[in-house]
Amino acid sequence: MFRKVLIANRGEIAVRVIRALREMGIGSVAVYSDADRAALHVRMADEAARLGPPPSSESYLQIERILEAARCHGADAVHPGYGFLAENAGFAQSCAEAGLVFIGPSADSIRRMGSKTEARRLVKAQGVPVVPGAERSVADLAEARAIAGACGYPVMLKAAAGGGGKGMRRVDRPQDLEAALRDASSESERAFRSAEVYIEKLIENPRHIEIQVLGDLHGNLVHLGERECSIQRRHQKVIEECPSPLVAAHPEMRAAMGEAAVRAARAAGYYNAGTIEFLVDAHRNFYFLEMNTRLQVEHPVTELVTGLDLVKLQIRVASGEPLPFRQPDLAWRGASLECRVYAEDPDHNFFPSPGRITHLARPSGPGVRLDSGVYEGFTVPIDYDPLLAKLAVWAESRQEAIARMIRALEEYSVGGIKTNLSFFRRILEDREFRAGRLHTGFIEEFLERSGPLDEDAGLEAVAALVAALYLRSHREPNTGARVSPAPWLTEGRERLLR
Amino acid sequence: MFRKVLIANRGEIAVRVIRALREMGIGSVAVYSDADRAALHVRMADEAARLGPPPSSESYLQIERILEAARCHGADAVHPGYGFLAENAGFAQSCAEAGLVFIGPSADSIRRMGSKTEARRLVKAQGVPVVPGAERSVADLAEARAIAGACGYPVMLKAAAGGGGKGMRRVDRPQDLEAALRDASSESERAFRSAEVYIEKLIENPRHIEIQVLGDLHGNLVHLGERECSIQRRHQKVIEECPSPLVAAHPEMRAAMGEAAVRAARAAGYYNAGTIEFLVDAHRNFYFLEMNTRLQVEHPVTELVTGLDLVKLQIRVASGEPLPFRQPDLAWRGASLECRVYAEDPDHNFFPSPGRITHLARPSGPGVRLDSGVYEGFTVPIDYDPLLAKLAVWAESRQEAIARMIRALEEYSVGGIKTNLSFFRRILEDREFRAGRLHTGFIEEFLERSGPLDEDAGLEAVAALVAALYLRSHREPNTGARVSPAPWLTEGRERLLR
Amino acid sequence: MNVRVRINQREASLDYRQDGETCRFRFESQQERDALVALVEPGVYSVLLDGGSFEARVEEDGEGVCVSLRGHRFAVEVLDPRQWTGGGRSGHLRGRQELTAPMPGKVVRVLVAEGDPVEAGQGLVVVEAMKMQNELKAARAGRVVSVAAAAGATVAAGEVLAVVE
Amino acid sequence: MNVRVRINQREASLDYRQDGETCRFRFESQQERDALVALVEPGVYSVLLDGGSFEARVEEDGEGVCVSLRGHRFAVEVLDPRQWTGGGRSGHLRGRQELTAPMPGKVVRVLVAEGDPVEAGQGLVVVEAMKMQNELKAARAGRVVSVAAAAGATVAAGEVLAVVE
Repeated sequence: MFRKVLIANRGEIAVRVIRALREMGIGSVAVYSDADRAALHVRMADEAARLGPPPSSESYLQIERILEAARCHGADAVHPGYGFLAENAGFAQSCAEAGLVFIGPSADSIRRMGSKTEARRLVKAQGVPVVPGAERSVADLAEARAIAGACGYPVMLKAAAGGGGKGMRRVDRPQDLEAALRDASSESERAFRSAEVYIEKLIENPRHIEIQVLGDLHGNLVHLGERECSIQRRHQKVIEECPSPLVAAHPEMRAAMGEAAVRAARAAGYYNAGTIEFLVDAHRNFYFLEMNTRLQVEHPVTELVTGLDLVKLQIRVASGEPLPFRQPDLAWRGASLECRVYAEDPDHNFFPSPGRITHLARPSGPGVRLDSGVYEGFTVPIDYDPLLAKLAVWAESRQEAIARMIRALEEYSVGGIKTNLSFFRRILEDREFRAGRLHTGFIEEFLERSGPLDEDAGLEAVAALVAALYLRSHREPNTGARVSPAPWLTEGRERLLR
Repeated sequence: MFRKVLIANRGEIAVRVIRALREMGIGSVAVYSDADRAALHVRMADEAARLGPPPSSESYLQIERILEAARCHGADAVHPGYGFLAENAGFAQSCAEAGLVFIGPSADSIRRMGSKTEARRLVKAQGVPVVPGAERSVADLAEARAIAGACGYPVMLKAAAGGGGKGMRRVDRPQDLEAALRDASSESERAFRSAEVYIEKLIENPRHIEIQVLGDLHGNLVHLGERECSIQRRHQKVIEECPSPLVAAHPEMRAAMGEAAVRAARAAGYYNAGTIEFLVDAHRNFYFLEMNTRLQVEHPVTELVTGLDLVKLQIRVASGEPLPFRQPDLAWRGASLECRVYAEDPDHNFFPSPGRITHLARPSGPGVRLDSGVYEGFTVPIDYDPLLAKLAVWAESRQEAIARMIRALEEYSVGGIKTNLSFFRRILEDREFRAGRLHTGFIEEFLERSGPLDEDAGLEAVAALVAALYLRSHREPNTGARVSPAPWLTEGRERLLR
Repeated sequence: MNVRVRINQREASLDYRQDGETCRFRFESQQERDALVALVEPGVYSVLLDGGSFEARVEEDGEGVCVSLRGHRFAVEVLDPRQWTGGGRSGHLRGRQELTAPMPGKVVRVLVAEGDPVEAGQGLVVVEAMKMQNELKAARAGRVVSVAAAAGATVAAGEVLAVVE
Repeated sequence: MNVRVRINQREASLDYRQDGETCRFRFESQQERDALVALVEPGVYSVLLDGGSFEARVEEDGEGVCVSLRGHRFAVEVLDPRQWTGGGRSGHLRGRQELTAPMPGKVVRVLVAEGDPVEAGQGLVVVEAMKMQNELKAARAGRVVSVAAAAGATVAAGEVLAVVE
């Protein structure tokens, strides 16, 4: 087993890995940019190394500095988390060359699955169904037009090196293709340093259901069941769950999708943790979408239902241990949900909201798991993803898990910055959500059909009283006119959310 | 199902019940004394009613005021939690007479099991083994001498109405009997308003292993497995776990003890949640000790391992629902530990330490469950039990659970008052504890054999530096001599912990 | 104390007097009632009223406060009765829209120039923050009278990027 | 700044100077080193030293502070060099024991009277707090010179209950 592991990441996932290492008795080395000197992962790690200035290009993406830190601190392995360098084959390669174990798949597997077009070819050859579309990136606009025309509109543009919804554009009409291609390419270039984009047939209102796989260095490869991640906004997952309500109603889907996922992973010579993402259409046909060759943000829902610790298993198999179980040993119990808590303003078109957290009340109690990367007093930097924390719950059934999540959300509050906490409750109470009728366009539809919240006159009186008491003790006697909120913001908010 | 439930309790258990009610969509009514106006259970409940001044005799033990509050607020059921009136048959009776459902067993079951001597007779008649001793309370010193002599010293004196370690005394020699009898009687009188005490043979270094039972109003009665609670100080449980390491090594014990527990409970016509406590001797013989006719403090370890929610099940069966499972449906997964976090000073003979909590950092992340009744800024009253919170963990194995608990304890800190947090770690790292060699005298033995902690010279330098920086920014320049800590306290501490 | 409050855009009257933990108050034409109010944490009030327990969390929000209460949020301003003249002021600003940066970030693209006519919902400036590009749009139709934003510039929250009239 | 500290009863020297986040210091005869020290929460310091990350939590504890660090606790006092004369003071107090209430509570029983000789470990006063009875014991043998506690009395933390010499 390793003696010391460097975590090439920040935020909640770095904290998650540090916790696992601590429980395993393995030393942890955090890395940080200047924006993160006081971040929770630095505070919690046994050791810490500075990488550079705040921009990730000068810190968390600096392969050489990370390897240098690992050397200086005597780490023998590197955990990449998700994002940043997690799916960078060059980084995995560099680790290996520096004598460090990369806690993840081989550089070769990352490379093969990292190119979305090669991945499609690879898994298609194994008989895994794929979404109709091109097997390779588009060379130019003319080729794009040809492929899109052949698939039939609407189509999706996707970054070949992509993930996490970046570099994606839906195109409904031929005349929108040029602008969308330009946007997707430039976003992909910025996010992944590759402007390559490919085209797929758009499946209308699909469900996003993915399969967690896990393999060791000895050829054992199992799947840990599915997660449904259909609740997305701008292609970013917002709420995830296990089991998928669809799979729960059609249990044979788990084995079928699991078997396809293992076949796809095996084709890439895959080991360690990875995820095969599928789109599922209205007829329960599933199509390979892509493979994420790393730990997922939403791995806790699988952990809560299977009782496994994916991060510890990643570390164990990376150190050469065989998987401690086989496929038939696995069992799924109860239901789990996860909400991704972002620093963004749901009342204002989800604009990011970095800044200092002046107040933080955190949920706990039965069945509640909070994976947070922040604390009261921390300043959320402007430089990175706005994910603050993940709130996951487990309960015996989906309905109980929903009730528990709502209860936990009531206990959760973040002050000083805006978060999407209030938004989750609205979704969780939605009739369609509760019925499990999910699809990737759910949130857009929901925002269109849901009106403003009813206000309770009884609560209004309490709010007015408390506000008056607060302001009397916090404000100078007011002698001048107050400035009202800019009508701009007020009206924009109303319009955008309608 | 109930519309609204009054919780006749305070602290973490009131919070626990409120959370369950909220998740079930049932209204909650908190009650509070003047010391608890700002307590967490009052803040979290939907409604709240004042009972009276701080002393529990004038507030949480005031049956009439509680019933009046339930009436005023339109509650249709009462959850008693543990402690206070939870095992008061008169209270259960009064609830029934007031048309309120008492969420617990019948007054008759409480009465039969509440008298420890009657309980012994009852279960003995069912063939459940009991500790040798008297079947009834001792009338006077002469009778006590006769019974103790017949059992053979050492013996235990126990409050007939007792529970929670109060009114208990170990007597090793005949000449100590008189003083012990006086102390046990007066402590029992104060705690339970009954001075009755009975005598049992003392089993040397027994393990305390208890069985959770649960029954509905339709005659279904199951056991939910065991909890080991051998880690006690002054007869108060400190660390509990499931499975018991002994039972894990001898799995046939669970069925045997479970079957005996169900038999004992059935003899009392028992329904709702209850616990049969057994002492287990060195030869794995188990003896009925007593039945707790209520939810236990340590119920979370059973919940974590069985996946059940005991409080919700209590509420469901109280409302008349049948148990949703039968004995063969139950399964135990992984291992769970619980630490009881008390406001007490482990460096100073565990003296209670009420006061204002000036700082609170709480553990979270995978497998960690915190049931807390306090918050930063809350003043822990002097009037009640010093239990602040319960920290429970779940993991795949006992060794992993121990490692996880240590990790969680590292994340946990309470400022302003003293707590026993630092003490847990010392036990959890103990070789005997890790080997699962537990008995009820464990802590006393441990305190005798464990030396002072090794101090790390590297850490000393950091501590000195931080202290200097802190003091420079927090203190006036010091011009006079400082007063050193009283030698009294310092020496008392060293001696007592040796 | 008798004050006027604006609560979620609606104006209302509030009369209250505090005596220790007890607060006797009347909201609008409702009955006069006694609330027990305790400040339990900075900015957090526990209110017991008519048997109900309410936990209200107050946060500064511009000139007013935002009160979170049982999952609802209320924007509340207490209006100075001497200054309040009945809504004339908000009318005064109605024709002018100042496009401000809602968060610190970097201007990626400016989509309009001075003098351009814009439609309601038209994108004006794209700001990147926290790895996401966010298009700031016009709330109403009008004409761009000034553009302060420049591509590549770093902007602070609240900074004016453009003005539309 | 050169100070003497008493850390867990042991006296030691500390020389340090702070320059922004960097703190150059020397503890005892150890090598001079640079620590990066950040105050991350009130009373909580993040210290990076020799590649290690240390989180230290400081709490007031009588005249000194208690520093919690990686599961260890250190009682630290910074001694005023002008006043420090080498341990004479603690000797001065050695013969006298003041029995103080370690927590607020109620005196249940007083087990000794003025003039009684007491042995080390002998119980002097029983105080009830938080539903538990706690016997306060003599640390060393001596004679009771005064008893301030009375059965039934409520006592505050730190209140002197008895004095033994």
